[in-house]
Formats: sequence, structure tokens, C-alpha cells
Amino acid sequence: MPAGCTRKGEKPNMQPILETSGLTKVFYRGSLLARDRIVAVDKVSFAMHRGEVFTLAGESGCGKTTVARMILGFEQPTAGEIIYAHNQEKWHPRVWFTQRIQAVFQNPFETFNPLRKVEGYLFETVRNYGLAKNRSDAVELINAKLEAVGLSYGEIEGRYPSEFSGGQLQRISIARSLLVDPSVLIADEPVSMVDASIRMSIVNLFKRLRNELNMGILYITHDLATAYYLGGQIAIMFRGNVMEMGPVQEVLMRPLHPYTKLLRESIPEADPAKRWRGRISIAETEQEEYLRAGCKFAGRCPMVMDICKVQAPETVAVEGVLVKCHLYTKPKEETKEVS
Amino acid sequence: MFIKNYLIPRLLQYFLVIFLGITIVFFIPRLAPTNPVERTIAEIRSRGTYLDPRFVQDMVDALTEMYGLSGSWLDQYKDFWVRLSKGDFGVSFFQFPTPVITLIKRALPWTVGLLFTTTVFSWVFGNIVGGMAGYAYNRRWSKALDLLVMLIRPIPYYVFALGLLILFGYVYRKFPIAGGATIGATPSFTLSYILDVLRHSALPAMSLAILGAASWFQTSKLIVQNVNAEDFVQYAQLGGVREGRIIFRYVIRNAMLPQITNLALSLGQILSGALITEIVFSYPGVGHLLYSAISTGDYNLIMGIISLSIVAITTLVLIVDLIYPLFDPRIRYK
Amino acid sequence: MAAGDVVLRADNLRAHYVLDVPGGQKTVRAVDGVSIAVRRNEIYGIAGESGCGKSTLMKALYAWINRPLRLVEGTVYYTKDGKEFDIYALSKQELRRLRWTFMAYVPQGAMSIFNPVIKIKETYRDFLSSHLKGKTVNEMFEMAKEHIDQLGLPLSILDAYPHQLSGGMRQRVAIALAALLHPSVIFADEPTTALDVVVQRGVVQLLKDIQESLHNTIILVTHDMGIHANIADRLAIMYAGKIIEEGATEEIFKNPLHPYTQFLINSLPQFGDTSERVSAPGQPPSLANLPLGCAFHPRCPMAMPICKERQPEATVSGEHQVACWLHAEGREAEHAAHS
Amino acid sequence: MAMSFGSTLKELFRDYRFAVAFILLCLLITLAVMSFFAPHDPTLWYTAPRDLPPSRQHILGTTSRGQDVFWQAAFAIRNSLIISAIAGIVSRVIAVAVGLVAGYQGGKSDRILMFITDGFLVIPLFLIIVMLAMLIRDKMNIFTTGLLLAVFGWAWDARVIRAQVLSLREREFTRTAILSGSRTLELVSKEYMPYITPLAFSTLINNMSWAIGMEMTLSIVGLTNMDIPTLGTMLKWALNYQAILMRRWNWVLTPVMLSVFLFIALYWMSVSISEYLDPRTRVQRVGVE
Repeated sequence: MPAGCTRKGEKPNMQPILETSGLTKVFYRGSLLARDRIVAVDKVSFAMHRGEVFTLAGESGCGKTTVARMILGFEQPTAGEIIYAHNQEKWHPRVWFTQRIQAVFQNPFETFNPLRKVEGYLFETVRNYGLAKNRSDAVELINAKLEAVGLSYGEIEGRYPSEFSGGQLQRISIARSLLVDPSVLIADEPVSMVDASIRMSIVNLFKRLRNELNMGILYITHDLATAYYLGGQIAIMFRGNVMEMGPVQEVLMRPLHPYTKLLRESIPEADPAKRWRGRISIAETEQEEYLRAGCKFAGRCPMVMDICKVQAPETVAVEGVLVKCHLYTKPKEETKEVS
Repeated sequence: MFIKNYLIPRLLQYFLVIFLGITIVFFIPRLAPTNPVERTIAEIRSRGTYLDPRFVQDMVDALTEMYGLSGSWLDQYKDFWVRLSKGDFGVSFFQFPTPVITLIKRALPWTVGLLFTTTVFSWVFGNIVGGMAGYAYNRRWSKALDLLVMLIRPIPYYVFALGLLILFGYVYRKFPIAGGATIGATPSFTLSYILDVLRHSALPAMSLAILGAASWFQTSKLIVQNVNAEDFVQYAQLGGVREGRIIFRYVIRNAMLPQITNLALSLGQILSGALITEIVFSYPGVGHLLYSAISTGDYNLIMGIISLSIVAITTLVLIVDLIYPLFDPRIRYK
Repeated sequence: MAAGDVVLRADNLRAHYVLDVPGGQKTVRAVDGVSIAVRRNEIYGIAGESGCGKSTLMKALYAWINRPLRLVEGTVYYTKDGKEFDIYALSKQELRRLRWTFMAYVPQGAMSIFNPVIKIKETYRDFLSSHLKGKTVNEMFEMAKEHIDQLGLPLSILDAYPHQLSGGMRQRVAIALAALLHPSVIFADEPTTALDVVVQRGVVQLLKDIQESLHNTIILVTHDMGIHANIADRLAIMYAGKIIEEGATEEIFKNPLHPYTQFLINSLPQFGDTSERVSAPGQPPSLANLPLGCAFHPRCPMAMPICKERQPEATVSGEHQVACWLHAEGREAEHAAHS
Repeated sequence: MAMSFGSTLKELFRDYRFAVAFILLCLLITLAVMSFFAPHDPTLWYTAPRDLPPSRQHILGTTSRGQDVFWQAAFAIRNSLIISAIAGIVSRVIAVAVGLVAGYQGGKSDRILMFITDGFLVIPLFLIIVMLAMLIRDKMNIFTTGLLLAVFGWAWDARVIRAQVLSLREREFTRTAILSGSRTLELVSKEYMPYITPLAFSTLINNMSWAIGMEMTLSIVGLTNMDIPTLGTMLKWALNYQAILMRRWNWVLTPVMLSVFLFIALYWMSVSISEYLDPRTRVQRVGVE
């Protein structure tokens, strides 16, 4: 059960469909007597709207999946709130929430139990949420949703997960989540394990769902190119912090934060004319970065200043983009580059 | 770091297991439908001994005192721990009035000697041979060995020991069938006495060692077949690393780790097996003592054997647990 | 191309997985008639999506055939010291000695390729002592140190256990270890997969450094076209167990001839371009059940009748080869003759 | 499951070990069933002449107590199987319950349950069983013996099941099921039971084997009801009458050999089934069908 489903002050129109405010997750590693405190998600606040893709991007271990798991109630937030737009009450059973927020997972081959027929999940969803009166209504509903993702009931009836390709399974998974007509769809790396030749067809499917069903899509990915393609808003996460957040066009084409810049430059572009030039250095100690007192990126930032190592920067707004970096909190003159 | 994360939790668990185990041992006879005193008297009667009713009450009182059953449960319980810490388990009933601890002390060297040598041998041998058989799982010798083990492994200690006893004690009279040494031989450090002891231990040791080795062989072979498929073994093969090096440093070395844990977890069973085997061969160890205690209804002796076994086994498990990080750097350097 | 320039040549290579299934056997034709020639001093990329047989091809080239994989047909020739030899004609011992000294392999999934209970330097020692004679342990550790230092990796990794290194570092150690004995050919199977983009870049950098200093051949398999664009000199596209197109990397990206290659390249989203990207229709075929004719014909929008009947042969125009009926010379005439 | 029961059996029979085990078990069960048609009450003495060697009338000879060895063996197998079945089934219920709760609930209940389980594994159970058996010696019958063994025979398998549930809980399909609105009970029965059931079954076989062996051991040390013919008591009577010394092999070896056959059959069956159930090959099989 996601904690703190409180109602926000009502704004009639552009009210966000889903908001997080100060969302924090602390994990403890080790035994009771000696444990490390790792802040996997550190005061993450964002808001997403219907008909919009909101991308959470970052490298592995940046906390993006933990955010998704907290929204879905698979993980309890240590602090902070998850606010669903029309939320009227303080507490809801999980079913209330999952009727409004659904999810698609990374590994299509793990999404369904290999020993069960895939149709079982579709019928269970229909039955558990009371979506149909009888079996033929259920089949009709299921078929409609499968057709929305380019499949049909006849193609999946009586078959096991191993009989489908990754792309097909991902479509079935999407169809299943659509059964409850959710307002928000969380897609956690939905194409990273799908065959390259059909990857874009799944991405296009999300695009279509966003337009046709006016859904909010929370797209979690490490792949900035598809994030760019999908448009909307993006938050770049690093070691539990949102480093930069704003419209995709701005953040990816004119990155402000040194980390976003590094990330953007490190993506190999499918064009032999745009080969990498110059060399990079890689820090190795993930643990150290989590425990760091100042800015988490200070260890490998090319623009690092003394203050970065001792004090975590505030988030500031620069031309409609939120950025968490001392470069933008201080007047330019004080910037002292260390190479 | 290591002490806090690894040592202290294990020590806590160690004392907790001993505490709970001993507590259970304390309460079982008290919760049972018949108490040991009644059982003992019934036992004596059933052997046809006539008991004068006048003496029965005296006897009940004496037995209650002897079994530590007088006073409230709490007093008994406290008293039980006090006596335990001094190694005092009361006096034996069937060898009255020898203290239980003396009997156990007398039997212990035989059991420890038998148990220690056979366990170490079977673990090492079973793991190495099982490891090699698992590495060469589709070779003929490996399959033949596997079939042999498949025939031995499922047989319980008692039946296997009896089988050996019949085969080598009666059909081919190769080894003595009972005792720890020839009756009347005086214990001494002479070659002939030592040979005599070894000859007497041959059958019990053989049955423990063969069964143990078969069991370790089987698990080791299974583990190795999984380790074989591990990327790091494949990688060493890809790299043309010499086969002997792969088998010992890559395969068996890694397969050993779960086997150390398995050893800790099966020590209790191994002890049970040794006790049973001693019964079959009338070997003068703790198992034989246990048998006498069961047949005579000697509760103090049984309580003593069980309490000591619990302490001994949990201590051994603790030791194995503490040694484990030496073999697994993933635990040593977190 | 000059024959003397070729270090590795495969002729009509077929390697199939033969699996026991209830009621018979199932054949997965992972490598099904591959002929390639790889030159000295080049990075040869092999691209294709998962399940196209590219990893199996690497194994077959490395003479690494374990059940249920079987070499069905074909030969692999290497040229060493000016002499060409058939690798499958070698004895087990000869093959073992050839490995790491003449050809080395970076397997997929470097997370788990190091023995977890020994230090990295011990792994170095095992690889060295199996191929070099008369070296003391200390000499071997010295060699390892020197080697690690040359490649710019931190010396501390030698005294570390594998679990103490990050995934990216383990991957780089695996690559470094492959270069240890200066082999003429290095096979690298998906060396960048599952790594974060910044780390990926470091891995590509290392591969380039090695190739430049050893002037040897690297055969690089990855599904990531961005990586190929960045590093490969020549590129082969694999589909359903066959090489369907091969040529200089620039040429392939500029002028892809096979419809599949076109889909593969054109479907990649690019920064600064939000135009619609279209995936190839349909699903990748199962290697256990390939369609007749060209394996791509069920998904090909330009399929002709002949595509369903006969497999196209590779046609060469200069350095650029393609196996497609669209580009077969005189195909009409040939088709007429056969029908 | 995609495979029907028939084709599963057919697949299993391709393993010679399963075939041998199956035939052996069938023969032993037939023997057990034959006890219902025995000419004499097995508890009565002197229903036949004493100490006869095998003959046409008494195909395995007779005992010193004047009983037919063959019919004694039939009863012994039957009772031993019943005891082991009670022990096996009851302990499976405990093991599955403990494993599921510990694995699925996690946290505190997991720690407490696993502490108890580990305790059961570490403590020499044989001794505890002996002590309990001594105290209820005159109440020992088929049922109580079975229950006594059941109480002590679940710990290892509870650990195995817990480990399985723990890994299943982390798999994505668990989350798919939750998002599909499944409650815990539905989740466990639909998602996890297909994995747990075969595990419970293959451990059942091993546990039965353990129970038969333990019953024999208890009988030998004289802690079971000697009037109920089991493999253990039958052997114990033979030993009591010095059958080894007198070389009455027909009497001693009958329970010994029958138990050996039983142990081998059960073990081979469990090995072969668990190989069949190995998840790596199993998913493949489901997929092919």
C-alpha cells in the first residue's frame, strides 16, 4: 500500500494525475549491529499529467526502479508522499490503487509464470476487478484490449509464455494492464529486452496509447534515445537524486547538468560519422558515491568545485528546467575548475 | 565489521539453540503422559521382579530424587541448569551408583575416534571423487561409480551395518563382530593392542565411511555438475587453462563451499548414524551406552547423552560456521 | 581481397543445437551456412538481434563446440605465421595451446566469468601458467601487473576478488585478460551489454586501444548498432543463422541494401529527429522452425514469389555483399530457368 | 500443465532408474496388498511348524515363533508403508506450511520459523525421537509411530520449499499477479503451487524412505510395539531369536532384502523425478508441447 495517499488541493484542470513529493527510500545493508544506510531514492518530487509521457532516466542503481516500485506499493517509502489526482481518502486497499495505476515490466519472459497459460492473467484481472459479467463478456473485453496492442484472443488462447516471442509477451502484458482502463501506466524498461527489430513497434504502441487513451505514461529507461523519441518530460536520476528535470527537448538537447552532459555524450549514435572523440575516466566506487556527503556526482564531475564535495546543491530552476547543481546556484565568477 | 556482522549473530544463535534444545529435553519427560518414575517401576515389574508394596513408596521417592523430579518445575529447571553447568547428570540407574558423566567419559573416546576419522575421511574422499566424477560425468567410470553409489546411498545406517556384519562377520569371517577390543586385553600403547583395536573398529568404521562417502559423493557430483555450467569454469576452459587446475581450483574448490554448509547441517544425522552403527557392532561407545540406557529405562543416562550431544553438535556446527569464511572471500570481504 | 591478408576464413559453416524433446529431436539451426573472411588488423562487427545465432557463430569460429551444439558442416581456417590450417583438424592439446596465445575470447556476461574464490591475479596466473613455461609465480604476477598498467587499469584490481569489482570493471578485466598473450584474434561477445552507457564507452575505448597497440583482429558481436557504428571497420548483419549483408561500416550505414538492415538502421531513434520510426513487421523467426526460402520473407514488405522458394545467394558488388533477391543479378532469368 | 499425466509418465519411463524403481515398487505394493488375503493372523504364534527352510508350502520358510516368513513379510511391508505414508504426508503439510509462510511473509516470521527449522536440523533428532518413544512406548502403534516421525521429518524440506518461495516471490510474475488483483491465497495457489507441489512430492518419497529406516532403527532398540509386524519388528524378532548366529538366513534376510529393495526403489524414483523436475529442463518441456 503506497503511503500517504492524501488529497492535494484541488485544481480543476491541469491537475497532475500522479505526483510524488519528497519521496525517499532508505535501504539498510548488513545486520542489525552494523549496517550501512543507503539512500536509494532521495526526496524525489515530480508530477505527471494525462496524455503525457514522463521519463525517469538514469543508469543502473540510480533509484528509478525503486520509485516505480514505491508507486505500485511493492516497496514502502521511508518518507514522502505519492498523490493520485482524484484521491479522496487517506487509505485504500491495494486493489483501489492498481485499478488506476498499472505496470509493464522489463523482462517479458518473466512477466508471466512459465508454468501457467498467459490467458489466466487476463481472466484473473477481469474477475478480480469485476470487469465482466460472464465469460463471453470477458473474452470480448480481453479480445478488444489484445486488438488494441495488435494481437487477438485467438492467438493467445491456451498457450504458454514460452510459445511467444518477447515482443508478443510484452504486448500481452500491455493488454493485461489496459483491461482496467488505468489512468497511469508505469513502464519499467519495457523494451530493453525486446528484439531490436521490433523494439520501435512497442515504443510506438506507447505513443499511441498516450494519444488515444489519454493516459499518463511513466517511462523508466536507461535509453535516452527512445526517451527523446517519446517526448514529454524527463527526469535524469543519479544515485537517488533527480539531477535535472524538464521537457525532453530541453534536457536532452541542451543539457545543463554536467552529469546529463556526460550521459548524453556517452550514448553511441548509430552513425559512423559521429564516433566518439576524446577519452573518459570512470570512477569505480558506487558505494562511495551513495555515501558521499555533497553532490553525488562530485567524484567524477569535470567541473567540480570545493563546495560540491561538502554540500549537496539545491534544486534551482533555469529557464523552465530544474537542475541540482552548484554551477547554477552560485554566481559564475566563483566557479573554479579542477581538472 | 566481520565480528559484528558474522561472529556475534552466530554466537547468539549458538547459545539460543543450546538453550532451547536443553529446555526441550528438560520438558519432554515432564510433559509426557507417563513420567520416568512410573515407567521405571513398571519396567522393573515387567521383568518379573516382585516389589514389596511397602518399599514401592520409598522407591518412588528415591527415584524422584534421583531423576531431579522433586519440587516445582521452575526449581527443577533451575537445578537442571546448575547441575548441567557442573557436568552433573546424576547417577546411572543401570550401573548404580556410577555417575552418568563417568559412563559417558568412558565411552566417549571410542565414539569420537570412530566419528571423527570416518567423517573427515568420507567428506574429503566423497567430495574429491564426486567432484571428479561430476566433472567427467559422461565418462564410463563416472557412470559406473554413480550406479554403485545409487545402490548404497539409500540404505540406512542400521541396515547397511547389519549387512556388513552378516557378510564379513559370519559369511566371510574376516573381522571381529563385536566390541572395541578383544575381551580381557589390557589397554596399552603396544602395537598388538592398537592393531586389535583397529581390527575391531574395521566394520563399524567401514560402514560409516562407505555410507558417508557415498552420500558426499552423490551431493558433490550434483553440485559439480552445476558448477561445471558456471561461467567461470567455461571461461577457464575457453582460455585453455590446464584441466587439472580447472578441476581442483575452479570446480571442486567452489563445490566445496556448499558442502561445508551441508556438513554442518548433517552433523546431527551423522552422529545418529554413528550411534546406531555402534549398537549393531556392540562397539563400546556412546551408542552402545544409549542402547543399554534404553533397554533399562535409564533416564538420567539418556538425558545426559542427549544434552551432551546437543552441546557437542551445536559447538561443532558453530566451529564449521566460523571456519567457513576462510574458504569464501565473499563473506570475508563484504 | 588479398588472400594473405585474411586471418580467419569460414566456409559454409553450419552449427546446430540438437535437443532431445519428447518424441524425438529438435534441431535449432543457429548457424546455417555462414562464409566469412576476416582480415588482419581490423575490427569486424557482427550485428543481429538476440537469437539470430551470432553468439553460436563465435563459438563455432573458436572451435568451442559442446553438446547439444554440433558442427554439422563446414570448416574454419586460420592463418598463423603465413600458414593456413583447419582448426577442427587440431588435437585437443593443440587447440588448448592455441587458445589465448593465438586467439582469445571475451565471453558474454562478464559478471560471473571470474572464479569467485580466487583473486584476479590468481586468475591471471592460471591463464599464464597454462600457456607459458618456466615462469615463477612472482614473475607471472609481475607480468600481470605490467599488463594491467599498460592498459591504464588500476593496479589494485589484481589483489581484489571478483565480487569487489563493479560490472564495468570486470568486463574491462575480461578484455584485458584476453589481450594478455598478444593474440592475433580476439573474439568479444556482447562486451557492452548490460553496462551503463558511460561504462560502455570505457569498454569501447579499451577495445580500440588494444586493437591499435597489437594491430590484431577483433571480432565484435553486439546487437547495439551504435557500438558498431563507433568501432567496427567492417560489419556483417546476421539474421536467422545467416549473414545477410556485409560491408564497410560506413557503407552499410549509408547504403543498407537488405530490407532487414534497412529496418534495423532506420528504426533507430536519433536525437534531434522525432519523425516516426518503423520496426520490421512480424516476429523474428524461431531457429527451430525456419520458413522456406529467404528467412526474412514473411516480414519483408518487398517479398517476391521467389523469396518464398529459394534462399538468395550472397551477391558481391565491390566490398559490399548482400544476400537478397532484390539485388541478385539476373534473378528473373535464373528464376525462370528453375521454375 | 501442458503435459498430460500419461505423457509425463512416458517421459519418466525413458529413465531406466524410474522404470526399475516403478516395477520394484509395484511388486512390493502387491506384496503388501496380498497381506489382506493372508491365511493367518500375523500376531499369532505357532500357526505353522517352527524353523522350516523354504519349501513349496512355506516359500520363505517359517520362523522360530512358528510363523510363515512370507506372510509376515507381506504384513511388515504393508505396515511399514502405512507408517511412512503417515509420516511423509503429515510432515509434508508441516513443511509446505512453514516453507510458504516463511518464504512469502519474510521478515520476522521468516527469521523465527527458520531458527526453529535450523534447530531441528542441527539437533541430533534420532536421540530426541528415542526419548519421546521411550515415554510413549506402550502407546506406540502404527499411527503414533507415523506421527512421531512426522513431527521430526519436515525441517530440511521446509528449508527447500522456503528457498523456492523466496526466489519465486522475487520474480516478476508475482507482481503481475498482484497487479491482476490476486490476493495472497490465490497468488500462492496459482503461481507458487505448480512449483511447490512437485517439490513436495519428490521430498515425500525421500521422507518416506527416511521414516521406514527410522522405524526399523526404533524397533531394533526396542521402542516400538513388537506385536505389530513391520520391517523393523520382523528383523528385531529374528535378531532376538539369534537368527544370524543360527544362520536362519531366510528369516533375517527377508526383511533386510525387502527393505533394501524398498529403499533403492524409493530413492531411484525420487532422483529420477527430481531430475525430471529440474526447472531448467522443465520449462523447455512445457514449451515444446
